[in-house]
Amino acid sequence: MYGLKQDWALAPKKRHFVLEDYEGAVPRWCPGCGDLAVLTAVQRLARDEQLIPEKTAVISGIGCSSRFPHYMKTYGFHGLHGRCLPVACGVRSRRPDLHVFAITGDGDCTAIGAGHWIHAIRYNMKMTVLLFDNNIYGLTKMQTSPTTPKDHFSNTHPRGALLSPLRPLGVTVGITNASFVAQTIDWNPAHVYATIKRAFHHEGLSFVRILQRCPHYMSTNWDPLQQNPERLSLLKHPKGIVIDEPVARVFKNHVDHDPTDLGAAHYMADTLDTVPIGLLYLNENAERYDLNAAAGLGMSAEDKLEALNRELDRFET
Amino acid sequence: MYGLKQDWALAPKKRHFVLEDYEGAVPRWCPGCGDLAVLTAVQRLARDEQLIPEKTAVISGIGCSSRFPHYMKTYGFHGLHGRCLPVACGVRSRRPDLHVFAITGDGDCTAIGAGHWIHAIRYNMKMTVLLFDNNIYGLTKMQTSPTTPKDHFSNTHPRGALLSPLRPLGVTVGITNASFVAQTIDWNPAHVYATIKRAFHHEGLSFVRILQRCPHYMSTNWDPLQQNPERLSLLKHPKGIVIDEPVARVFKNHVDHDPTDLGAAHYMADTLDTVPIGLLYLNENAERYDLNAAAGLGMSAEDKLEALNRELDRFET
Amino acid sequence: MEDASSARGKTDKKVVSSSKPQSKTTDSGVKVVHQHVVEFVCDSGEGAQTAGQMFGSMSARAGNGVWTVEIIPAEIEPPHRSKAGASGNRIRVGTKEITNAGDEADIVIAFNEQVLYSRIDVGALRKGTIIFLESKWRDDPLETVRAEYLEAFEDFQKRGYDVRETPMEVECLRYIADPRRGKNMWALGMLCAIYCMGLEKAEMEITKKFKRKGQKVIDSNMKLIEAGYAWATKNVPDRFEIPVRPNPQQMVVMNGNTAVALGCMAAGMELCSMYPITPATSASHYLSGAFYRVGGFVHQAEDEIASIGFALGASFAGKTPVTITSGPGLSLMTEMLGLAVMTELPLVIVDVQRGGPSTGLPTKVEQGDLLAALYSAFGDAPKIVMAPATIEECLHFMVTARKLAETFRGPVMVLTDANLATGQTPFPRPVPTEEWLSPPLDQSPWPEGKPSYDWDHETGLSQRPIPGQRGGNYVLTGLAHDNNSKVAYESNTNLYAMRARSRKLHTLRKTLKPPKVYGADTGDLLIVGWGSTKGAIEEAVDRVRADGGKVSSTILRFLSPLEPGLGEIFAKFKKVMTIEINYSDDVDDKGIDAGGRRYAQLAMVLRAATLVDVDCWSDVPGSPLPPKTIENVIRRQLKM
Amino acid sequence: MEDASSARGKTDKKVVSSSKPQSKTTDSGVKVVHQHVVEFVCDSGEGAQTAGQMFGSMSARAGNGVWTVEIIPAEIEPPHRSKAGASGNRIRVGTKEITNAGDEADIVIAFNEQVLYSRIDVGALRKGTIIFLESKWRDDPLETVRAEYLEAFEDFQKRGYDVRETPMEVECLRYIADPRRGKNMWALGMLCAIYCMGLEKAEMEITKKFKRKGQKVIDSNMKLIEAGYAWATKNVPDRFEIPVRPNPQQMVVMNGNTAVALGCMAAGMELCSMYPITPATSASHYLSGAFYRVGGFVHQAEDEIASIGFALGASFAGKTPVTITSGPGLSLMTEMLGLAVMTELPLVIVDVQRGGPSTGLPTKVEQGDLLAALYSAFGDAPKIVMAPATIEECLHFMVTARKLAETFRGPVMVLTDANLATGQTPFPRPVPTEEWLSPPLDQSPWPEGKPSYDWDHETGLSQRPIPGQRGGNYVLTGLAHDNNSKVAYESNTNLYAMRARSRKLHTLRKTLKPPKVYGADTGDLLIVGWGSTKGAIEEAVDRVRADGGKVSSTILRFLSPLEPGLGEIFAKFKKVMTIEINYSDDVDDKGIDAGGRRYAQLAMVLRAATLVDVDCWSDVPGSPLPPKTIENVIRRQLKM
Ligand SMILES: Cc1ncc(C[n+]2csc(CCOP(=O)(O)OP(=O)(O)O)c2C)c(N)n1
Ligand SMILES: Cc1ncc(C[n+]2csc(CCOP(=O)(O)OP(=O)(O)O)c2C)c(N)n1
Ligand code: SF4
Ligand code: SF4
Ligand SMILES: [Mg+2]
Ligand SMILES: [Mg+2]
Repeated sequence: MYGLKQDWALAPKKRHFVLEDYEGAVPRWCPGCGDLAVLTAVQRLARDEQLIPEKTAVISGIGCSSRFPHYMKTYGFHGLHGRCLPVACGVRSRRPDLHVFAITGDGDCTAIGAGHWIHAIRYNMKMTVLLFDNNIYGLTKMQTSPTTPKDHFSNTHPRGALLSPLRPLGVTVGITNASFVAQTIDWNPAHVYATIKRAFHHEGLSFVRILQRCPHYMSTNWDPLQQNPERLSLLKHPKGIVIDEPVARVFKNHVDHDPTDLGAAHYMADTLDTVPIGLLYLNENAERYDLNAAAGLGMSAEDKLEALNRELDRFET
Repeated sequence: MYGLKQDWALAPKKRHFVLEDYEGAVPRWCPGCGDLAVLTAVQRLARDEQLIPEKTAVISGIGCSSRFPHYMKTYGFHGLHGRCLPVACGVRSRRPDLHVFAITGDGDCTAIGAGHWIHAIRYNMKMTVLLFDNNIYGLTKMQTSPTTPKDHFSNTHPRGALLSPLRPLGVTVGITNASFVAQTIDWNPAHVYATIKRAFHHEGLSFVRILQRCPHYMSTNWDPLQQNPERLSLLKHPKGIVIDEPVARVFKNHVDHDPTDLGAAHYMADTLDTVPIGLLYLNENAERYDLNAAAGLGMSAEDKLEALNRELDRFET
Repeated sequence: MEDASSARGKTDKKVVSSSKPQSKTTDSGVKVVHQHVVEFVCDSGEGAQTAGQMFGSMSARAGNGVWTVEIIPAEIEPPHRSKAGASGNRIRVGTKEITNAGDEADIVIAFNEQVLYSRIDVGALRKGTIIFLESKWRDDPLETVRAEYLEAFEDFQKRGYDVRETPMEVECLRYIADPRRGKNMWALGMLCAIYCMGLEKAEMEITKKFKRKGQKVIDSNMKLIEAGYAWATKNVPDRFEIPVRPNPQQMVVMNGNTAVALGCMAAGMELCSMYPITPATSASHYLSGAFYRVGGFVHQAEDEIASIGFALGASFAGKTPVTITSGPGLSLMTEMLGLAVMTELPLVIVDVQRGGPSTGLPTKVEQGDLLAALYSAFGDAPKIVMAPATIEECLHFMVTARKLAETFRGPVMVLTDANLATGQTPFPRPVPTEEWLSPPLDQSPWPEGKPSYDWDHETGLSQRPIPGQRGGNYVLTGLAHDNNSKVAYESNTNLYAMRARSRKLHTLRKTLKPPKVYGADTGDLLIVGWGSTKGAIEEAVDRVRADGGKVSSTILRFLSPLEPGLGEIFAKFKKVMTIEINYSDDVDDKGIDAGGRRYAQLAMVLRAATLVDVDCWSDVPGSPLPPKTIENVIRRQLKM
Repeated sequence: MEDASSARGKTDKKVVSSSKPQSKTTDSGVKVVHQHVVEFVCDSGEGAQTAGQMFGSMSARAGNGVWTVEIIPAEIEPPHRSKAGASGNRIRVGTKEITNAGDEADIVIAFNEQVLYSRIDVGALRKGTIIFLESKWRDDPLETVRAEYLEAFEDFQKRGYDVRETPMEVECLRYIADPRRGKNMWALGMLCAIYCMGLEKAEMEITKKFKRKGQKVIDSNMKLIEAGYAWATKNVPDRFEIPVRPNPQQMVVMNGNTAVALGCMAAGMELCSMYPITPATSASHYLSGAFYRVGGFVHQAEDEIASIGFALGASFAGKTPVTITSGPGLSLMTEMLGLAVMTELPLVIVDVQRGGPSTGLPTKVEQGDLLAALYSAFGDAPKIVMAPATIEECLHFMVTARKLAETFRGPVMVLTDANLATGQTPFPRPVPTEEWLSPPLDQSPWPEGKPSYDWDHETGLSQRPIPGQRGGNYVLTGLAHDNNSKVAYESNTNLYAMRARSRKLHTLRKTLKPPKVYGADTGDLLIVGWGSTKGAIEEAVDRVRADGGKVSSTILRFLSPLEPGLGEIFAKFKKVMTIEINYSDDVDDKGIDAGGRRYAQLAMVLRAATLVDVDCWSDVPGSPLPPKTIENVIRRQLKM
């Protein structure tokens, strides 16, 4: 069955998980914070996919969004600012049996974590990466992030941000060996869910940028998109994110876009004058570093000792 | 006159510089190392442009290529591995009167320096960045770099590199606010010179990737390109790198390419089946962070003290 | 976690109250006190911070000593009526200069009972603390709220607080429609009455504060203040007076981060290259705006490595920059810090210490970065490390730091902490002069033949060439180098350069005076401290000395090099101990063998430097040490 | 730089030669010696390293003690016939176990005279050293070369070396066309004759070495060896014999980096997450290949932060990893190291120390990272720090380190250095057992209700849940947390967790024994060392003791926690001093006031811990300290 994991097949499925099985501490985000919608989507996905909680690891950096693991009832790793992705890759490397989710913010991923971002995309290890892009540093109280709109005031740029925002999708698509790049909006729970689900099933690293509301520090940031849905373009393709008609109807522009077309993906990410929603880029043939990184797993102690002794032989006087 | 700098205009040009005025310590690269050709080109450029040596700052990271500043007779900064670009940006920030060259290697720039690479490209501060890409870690004696060809043996991958190489041009073109992205080959001195000259005159950050020979650790790496010039494509355009006909004739394929066309630039960087040589991307309207970073330069001490006192007024009890 | 409280004997159960009576009552029923602590607590957004700051500001302007500190919830929008949501201000007012946030509060104004619990948890209240408690919850439409309120009310009484139910909203509703946006002013009016402050002071303050918003706003706020004043006049029997001491000096009032920022500008530094981090960032916030006016630029880099890298680039180019960070950022700067030492690049690094290790307690105070500041960079990396002990010093030390960085050609670290960063107090207005500012860029030709590191054999000092100086061309390198900055692997060259860099610390040390001893020069106990604990330590010393205890204290401002004469000073006391806000193994802990005790950070440095058996008492409560805690430590030591 | 050599009184001008005669001559004219140092130097690519290693290997197989170390040029392809280009091998052979590279060379084989100067510069030669010098340069077609050669030749004689011009190429040309690819073997043959080694040994070695290349290669090499042997038999009068001691043990021979790598595998670690850096990388090079056979993976990350981050991810997931780096990499790992301490993630970090500060002397030895290892992470970050003192320990300590990391739930740092990393010596073949390997991943259900940090109050220890363990779910966080890993800002919780982490060091300390004293238990002087200086220190102690000097030594393996009993050990000596390869202010330097001296790193730690006036002698020559240097330090101390 679709979604059936090997370990379930081995241990006949006895446990059944409900939503509460994935609910950790009570979320302490601000009222109306977009993070909450995504948390709900991930919990629903876990329930629908019947993920074994102890086989699920949610890794994050530091930021409002990076508190996410605390609100899940799985294993979690709330690490250091900017370092979500190397840690997630490390978890994945020697534990291919775990489901890995990586939670990062626009500052966490595209500022201090930018180097890791490039390389994690390139490694393409199987995991679901959710970039919560609220265009601001939330946790540290409103400093400019690389994605903050130009001229927008913040505490570090009281006369407005100096540069046009970095476009995370454009950068990601440009990284060699990118395999799955999508965008969704926190205020459309159905689309969020469909996107994360598609991302979860991708065999490689799926990168999902979520346009996330931060009512506290960026209260009107996404208003133009919310109030004028025609500023969004829903990307449609059988290989893309497939959603129900009623959900799709909310979007005024529908664009046919083949996500396997790199040039078109670049166009969608950088040039399109509306905001693309859906799967921008997909390369199912991208190389997977995790398949290498698991090398030698499961070797028996006897074999190891034998091999070790053969190594020592090389150094005999 | 083209190339005339404001400070020359102020102090009537009395000094005339010859090549030796730019020659520092005797280069200690391996015989046949491509770095040497580039050094010569930069020294020639400095002579031809009559750069004032003390007004020129050459900044680097750590690696074989990063020894470059020692071989120039200008001011130099041979800093830390991966940190060439932030330092160069810092030099530029408060000294718009200096000519800044940044010298970096494939490891220095695209591995440990990857985060700074993204952001320096985005800041687009006026400077000439030369990426010496020999597809290997030279100084530390042959470890895989992000640009090492797949399956190529190195000391860290004795059974071959695990992933296809990162394409630095593709990534750079994908970075928001990139303004000048070019590629040249160290074994064509005329093209190297023309490229660096064009880069030097670009009003913003010019990023030049140099395919660099490392006879010591990658002896046959560029042989296919050297032996089959038809594997290269010379990009031609009036806004591009203009070279003399005899130089151009060396290249078998000539491709008309408008560097201001972002989509075409992506195509050249990532999809073209030959190796593009020349200017891939140009955006002369990109925002320049250095124009902001120089804020308040040259304020007099009196004005400063007056302003300071006005600040203190705000805190009076 | 039942064990937590008994982890060691540091909980101050046997608190001995200060011995001298601190107040007397006048004929008019006004109690004259020398200091009082007032707290305002509420849900965030209810304006207690504004009102508290205004109260502090009015007191300061009147000539009182004042220390205010914000009470900030850990979350950005915490739920209402919750412990986690406590937001507000603590204001300590006194006749003399006030140097710290004090002990338990004398008066608390609370807009709901739940937020009060967070203050109770941190020990901010004592038996007898007067609480003005918003009473509207008693009649809340929600049953649960009413129940919570009643339960808490009874609990407060049981705990011995002097609870005064106060109908704040009800009273305010007479004047305004939304009392949540006004009752802070009403409460401020009440305080004016209680502390015998004329309403003119409030009016001045209001006018200053709301000038830009127009007369209408001023008037409506005044109306509420007057109402609160009138209500208290009628309903509150207590009257306190905190006498003022005339102070002819013009004062400014600000927190330590603002003082650091102003100090940067007063030092003529024009570049602050930083990455946001709590609790350091507010310094850069202020600079970001102020530099538009004073000339300069804040570079918010992509990370801390880039921020210090960018700074070092600017420094190389001749402009001494500052970077302002906190523990995690400092960790990331380690490699670049080593480069700055090795290449002798001037740079000022401000580390606003917060609770560690790791992400720790990001908004709370600790003095846990001393050893990291001294030793984090591998190899021998001698650098200057200073610690301002007051908010005023936060400003002035920046001027010194820039100068030292340039004179001694290298990085200077300035350690402050969350306590200094967020505390506010008045101090004499500094008078910046041209000498404070960095000199203009030297672009004169470099003397022919002069090496780029022309180390003076005696002092280790040298002048540095700056790009643009003709003939000064050199290539700066983190590799071992000779005095011409040429890479050199010879053992003698390496040793000579190392010696020159080390020698600079000795040169500076020779210019330093021994630290002053507070109290007598000899005695039974010398408390050694550094940084923000100064005020509380000296207040504690005063109290114990007033009782005849032979205790003195000394505060170190230089941690590297150490100020001279410590051995001599220590020798005059029977016992020397540091008091610090960081971790040390408890001396009484049975599980630790004597030679293995892990000491507090300054203690460890002093033990190695002086071989004196310097003891320590330290704790990591995530809050400043109140004078009373220190007092008790001293009394225990003196067996008083 | 004229001042450099007089920077302090550390240059060993008044070298006192060791007192005991080290050799006797047999009837057959063979001089029997207990140890000899041989050097091979040439341009890189001329094969001296191969020949040198083979000589070492033959000696080891014969039963001699051997220490070999490579001579490596700083550049990758340095010019021929240049100081900078010196490449080769130093081989010290002895009757007993050889623990260090020794003093000046007894015999040097040099393929040109210029490379010899680089050895002279570092003090590798003494009056009387026998030099076999390729003579072909005398007749070089280039005038300049001939002149250089003649000048050097005369200079060498003036310096008192025993120069023997040797026609190596001329002789080789009889057998091969390109003598640059063969004269190393000819020279090896010469050594066989001089050291009375039968040619069978050489044949065995050649066969082993060139097995894969086929018999033809073996034969042509043997021909050259035989030729060299024959030539020396005729033309070289000197014969030496270094008696062997029968050693029934099976030995392995390798350098410290390989030992570390083998140790990782023997410990059952399956992930090495690293970023290349000199001089650490070769350990990972070996692992990269060996893991294909032994099961495991080397992750070459994009930088050091990612490498330790990746490692901690794997650790969280239950697989204790190793990362191997050097100073600059360690700096970048500082923040993550703090996280590992705070969250109690097992991890082994090997720091192969090189010359600092900053990029410093990247290929050279220093012991300059001790304080950084101990204190770089801000806040209180107690961790285990160990230092193997021999190449054998490099292997075994890795097994211990992995075990300690898991038992004590946190990072364990292992400090080696460039001296251990590149030195090669034989040691008894280890016998790995299943117990050495990490246990299989525990995936059994987590006991219900058991906290994720179930700190034992006495020991601080706790068991950790591993993803996959049902019911063990927790969220690891670098924020202050309670025993359920829940974020907690309460002061008691913070203190309790800090105490638990600190307590682990005490728990380990209780299991440690006091370090052994080498020499008598009491005396005039105790030398304390750590790491790679052990061999040279003990050899120096032996020499001085042989002359009646009352000196002993002790080597610390644990730097955190310190081994117990140091105070007691120190008390039995009149004076205690450390000898270290790092910077300290010279004790005799007039420019330094007493209280201000900056001590060597271990000395500073010991002073703080014991309050004993531990002196130090340290230097930063970029090379191992020869026993003679240490001997002289000791003699000066003892006024001998
Ligand atoms: C090394 C380090 N530098 C800085 C910080 C302070 N810091 C914490 S979160 C954050 C930025 C958060 O912004 P973002 O990643 O966009 O997440 P958000 O809060 O907006 O969800 C910063 C700068 C830190 N914790 N560690
Ligand atoms: C923090 C740090 N990590 C690692 C190193 C070691 N290191 C020096 S150069 C280098 C890589 C050099 O490769 P590249 O940048 O491609 O330059 P190249 O030598 O090939 O010109 C490395 C890993 C270092 N110096 N500092
Ligand atoms: S500050 Fe913004 S991002 Fe953070 S919790 Fe509040 S609304 Fe969400
Ligand atoms: S190793 Fe390669 S890159 Fe380095 S100097 Fe030699 S040839 Fe050039
Ligand atoms: Mg954000
Ligand atoms: Mg390279």
